[in-house]
Amino acid sequence: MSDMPAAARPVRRRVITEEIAEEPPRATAYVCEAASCLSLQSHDITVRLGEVVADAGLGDVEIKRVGCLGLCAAGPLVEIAETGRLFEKVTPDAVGPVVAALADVKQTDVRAPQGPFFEKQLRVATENFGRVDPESLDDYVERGGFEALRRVLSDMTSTEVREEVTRSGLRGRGGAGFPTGLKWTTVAKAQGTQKYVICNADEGDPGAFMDRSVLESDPYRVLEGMTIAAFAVHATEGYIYCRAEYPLAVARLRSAIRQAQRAGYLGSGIMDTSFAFDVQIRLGAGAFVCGEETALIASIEGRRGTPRPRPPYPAVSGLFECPTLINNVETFASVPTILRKGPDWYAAIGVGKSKGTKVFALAGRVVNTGLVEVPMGMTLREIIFDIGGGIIDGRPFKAVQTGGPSGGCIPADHLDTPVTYESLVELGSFMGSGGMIVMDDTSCMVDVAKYFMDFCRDESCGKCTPCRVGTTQMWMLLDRITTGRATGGDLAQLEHLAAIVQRTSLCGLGQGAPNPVFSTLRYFRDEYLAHIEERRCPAGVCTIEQPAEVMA
Amino acid sequence: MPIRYARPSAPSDDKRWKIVETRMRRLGDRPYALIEALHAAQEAFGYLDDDALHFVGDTLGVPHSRVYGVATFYSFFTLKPQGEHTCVVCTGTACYINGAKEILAGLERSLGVTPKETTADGKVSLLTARCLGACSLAPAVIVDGDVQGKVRAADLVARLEAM
Amino acid sequence: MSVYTLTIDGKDVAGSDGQTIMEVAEENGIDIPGLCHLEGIHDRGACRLCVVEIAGSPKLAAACVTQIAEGMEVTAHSDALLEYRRTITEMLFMERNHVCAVCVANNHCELQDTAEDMGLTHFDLPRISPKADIDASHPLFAIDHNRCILCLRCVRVCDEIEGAHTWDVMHRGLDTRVQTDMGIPWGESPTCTSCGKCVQVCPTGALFEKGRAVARGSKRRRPFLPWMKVVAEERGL
Amino acid sequence: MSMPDGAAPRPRVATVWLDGCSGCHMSLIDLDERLLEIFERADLVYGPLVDVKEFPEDVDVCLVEGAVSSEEDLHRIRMVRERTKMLVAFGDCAVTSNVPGMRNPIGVQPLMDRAYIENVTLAPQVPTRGIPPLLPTSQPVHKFVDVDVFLPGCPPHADLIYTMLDDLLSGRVPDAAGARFGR
Repeated sequence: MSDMPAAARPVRRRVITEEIAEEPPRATAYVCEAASCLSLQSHDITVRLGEVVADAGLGDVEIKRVGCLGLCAAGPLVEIAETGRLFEKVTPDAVGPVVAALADVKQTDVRAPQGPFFEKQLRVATENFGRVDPESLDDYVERGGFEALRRVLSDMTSTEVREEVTRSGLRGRGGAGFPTGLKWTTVAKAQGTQKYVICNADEGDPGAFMDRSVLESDPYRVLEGMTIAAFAVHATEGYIYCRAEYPLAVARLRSAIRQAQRAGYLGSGIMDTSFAFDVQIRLGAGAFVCGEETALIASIEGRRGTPRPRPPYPAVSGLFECPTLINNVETFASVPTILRKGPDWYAAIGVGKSKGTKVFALAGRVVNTGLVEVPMGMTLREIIFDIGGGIIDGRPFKAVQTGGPSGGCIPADHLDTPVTYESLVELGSFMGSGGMIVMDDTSCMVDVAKYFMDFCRDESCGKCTPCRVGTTQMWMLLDRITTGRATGGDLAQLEHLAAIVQRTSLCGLGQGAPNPVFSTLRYFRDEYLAHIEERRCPAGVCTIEQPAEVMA
Repeated sequence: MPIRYARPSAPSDDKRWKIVETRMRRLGDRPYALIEALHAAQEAFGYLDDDALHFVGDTLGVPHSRVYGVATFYSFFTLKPQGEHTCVVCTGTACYINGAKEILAGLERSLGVTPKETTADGKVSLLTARCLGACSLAPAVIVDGDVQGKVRAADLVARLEAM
Repeated sequence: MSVYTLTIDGKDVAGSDGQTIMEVAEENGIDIPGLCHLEGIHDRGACRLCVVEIAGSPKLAAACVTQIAEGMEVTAHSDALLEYRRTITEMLFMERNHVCAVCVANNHCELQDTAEDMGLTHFDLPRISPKADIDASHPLFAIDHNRCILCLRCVRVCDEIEGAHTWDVMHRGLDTRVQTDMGIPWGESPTCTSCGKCVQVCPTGALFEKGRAVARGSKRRRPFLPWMKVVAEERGL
Repeated sequence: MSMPDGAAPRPRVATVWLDGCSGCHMSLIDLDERLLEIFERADLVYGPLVDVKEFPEDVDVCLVEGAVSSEEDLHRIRMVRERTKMLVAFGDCAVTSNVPGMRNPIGVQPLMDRAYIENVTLAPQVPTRGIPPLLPTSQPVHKFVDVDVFLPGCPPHADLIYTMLDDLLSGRVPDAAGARFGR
């Protein structure tokens, strides 16, 4: 894994030719160079388009590398900025139609509606996606970047900043939904001269790629959000803890930090004020548990990433035992927009206690896999069927898994539930960081529960007994069920064990590990019973052994 | 305070140790630089051998047992040299429900190794990843650093066998 | 130093600022089980046997690491807590190959005692029993990983009291093992001072003195290292 | 079970010895004179201590020593369960599989090879004739049949055995106070 994927090597080459950079181009093609499209050689498309456009003598056309255009399923994607026309599955050898469309762009053109996938979304944290060059500070500034920071540093006190964040109703986008304003206030009021801001970019949930996309598509926004937070809580040093599995995100972050430092957006005397704040990157090393805040801190401190009991909370005693603010990528990415457009604007979006928007990664057996941002309170049906385009091959929808290994599977009956922190918990699932895995009738729910349990037992740090031993025992019981060796007693034992692991584990990993079992038992108990009593797998996924002596 | 030892010298005059030394020095040679230092050593040498672990531990004043504890805790670190080629199969949820299990089984059969192992001829190392974040491309694998999306088991096996 | 009053299992008790629930309970004759806890070394809240309920908190707290507060209402014993503790004890038995009958610590074992206290008479949970090694390379001592419950008292006493930091943990999850230096055989460790503290603090028969027959109970409990507490206090731990 | 009155037949007690060392039965004998008291209140109808070939029907209490390790053990424990009202897992081997279970991680074949081939110099061979085949793993009794009372200990102390039998014969549910794994 030490090799950096080719797709992830930093792209240093600017394709825009110098002479046309002076005046605004007549037409612009956005080429998606986020990880998904890049792995389908979209960089070659950028290069090829540049060559073809130059050959065709189109001097007033710009070919621009941008971050994620969202509809990853149809990549590589190219969009004509002026008309909004989207080209899907483009190859470097067939860029002709794109060039023709660029040549046709007229001054009077307006962006046409792009269909429900785009129109039903509301972009806040991802507002610059597919618009800015993720490696260009100028581009970010041009689109309103660092305006919020300027306002904060020149016109506001730290108390006012915290009040605005509190008023916006923003809650932590990493999973549990702790009110962001309250967390900031706790850190600001904590005793201590040295304080830290940490951005949690250890996006470990399988099936979630929101944070990766934000870092790859709009890294400056995260830096701006962190700087604002640092001002609000009186911190001078920041860390971004990013997964090593995301080399492109790391490369773009490094480049963004360097450029921001040079331009005076990071370092001492930020934007000609006396405020100082700097950011360093720390790489994760393949441990899911490091998404837990105390484990993450241990990892930054160079130790084994094992969580410790709280209290004390990191807000009081965190990194190097100093007060520490930890928020996730999406939370920080939402902050600049909130402070630019005002907290009331943000609080008006969403429903109940879940304000604003949420980014989801749609994946699994859904047509439009990709990254979407929607107002809180949109129903699962709208997200999966209107935006997601329904199930592949028109198969029947069976369940959607949210919240990763601590989450649950929600069946078709509840598709009309508005998505909020509270409603998902009520359904036995969890908001989590925003992964949404759609499943059809080819998935066996017991097998899915076993998959997540396998994940948890593998990622358990081994510190506390219930998680270390209990997750393995639950996996063994699930394995018995899926191989047709189980009895009704095993099912009762599974439920008993799940309850105890949930209640007694030290950290969120163990406490959340039984959730996939609970939720599949709640909605798909008949599938469990079919495996146990009839020794068959309704979805045809599990290999059931012939009825034989039950040995153990 | 940990006892400060005399700064140890690099295990050999291999230039790559300079990279590791620089990365540690930039963080003040403090114990908290341990994971960064291990990253640097693994980037430089491809894996972490005893020399690297000793050198990093001694430079940062971290007990050897702790260095080893950290190096074995994180799945990204490897203490064995990798094969000529690497194939990383994503086992994230989206890949799982789209057939990652079959791909892995196919590779295990044809290469005769289980994940985290290298074939006897040292050609291919088979690895798994928790989630590459390439869920739209599920099932995804990384072959020698290149992400491949919507992989079919047979094609992949054929490609690896040709290597 | 301020004094707090609180209740544990309905009993009015008092303790000073910074004390843990475990300490205050102990001073007041209330027994809370715990296998990773050992007076004189840092607590880590890992075995989860000491979990207690605190009124107003939805989550359980580990008594060994939770500091008391004014007016706290602690439930240290209830049917539910007993059930949790019994199951956790059972998990520890099922994790590795604990065979009391042939263990050097038979009748001198805190895990065995805990099982008796919990009224644990048999095991229902699946047995995991991974293949675990025995390292007998040290001239005086040996470690049988089959009997290790990962309380990490050995790691902490070696670091905090002896200052050798010979012991640490390796791998994670179910594969977690205590290890010496770079995972090398104990007998080859250049840092081990052979002080034997790790053997003394081990709650089970995992760490033991060599050269005694099983039935002779070489894990005889000695008076419990009273100086450890003194050292810890001097060092402000 | 009810306390027998004068006219009613006395409770029928049996003991069974599966894969164990007989230590639990030794501990039973350690009841000494209390044995006389117990068997004034009950009849010992089957077990290594009495000369009866067939496990009888209608047994009220059966103490099972030893783990279930062979097909023969499995056959017997099922038969015992069918004919017994109160089944007691008697001692650590019956309760946890204990020492017999230590072979489980090794596997049957390597175990046999080690015992009968590798360390034997004269005509090494695995005995098969008249010997019931081993199960893949040695398991505690309750993995195969329901157990009513667990009495751990290696062996359980005579006092505990007495208390348990006294409870059972008096119609009380025995509690596990004082019982512990190992000695």
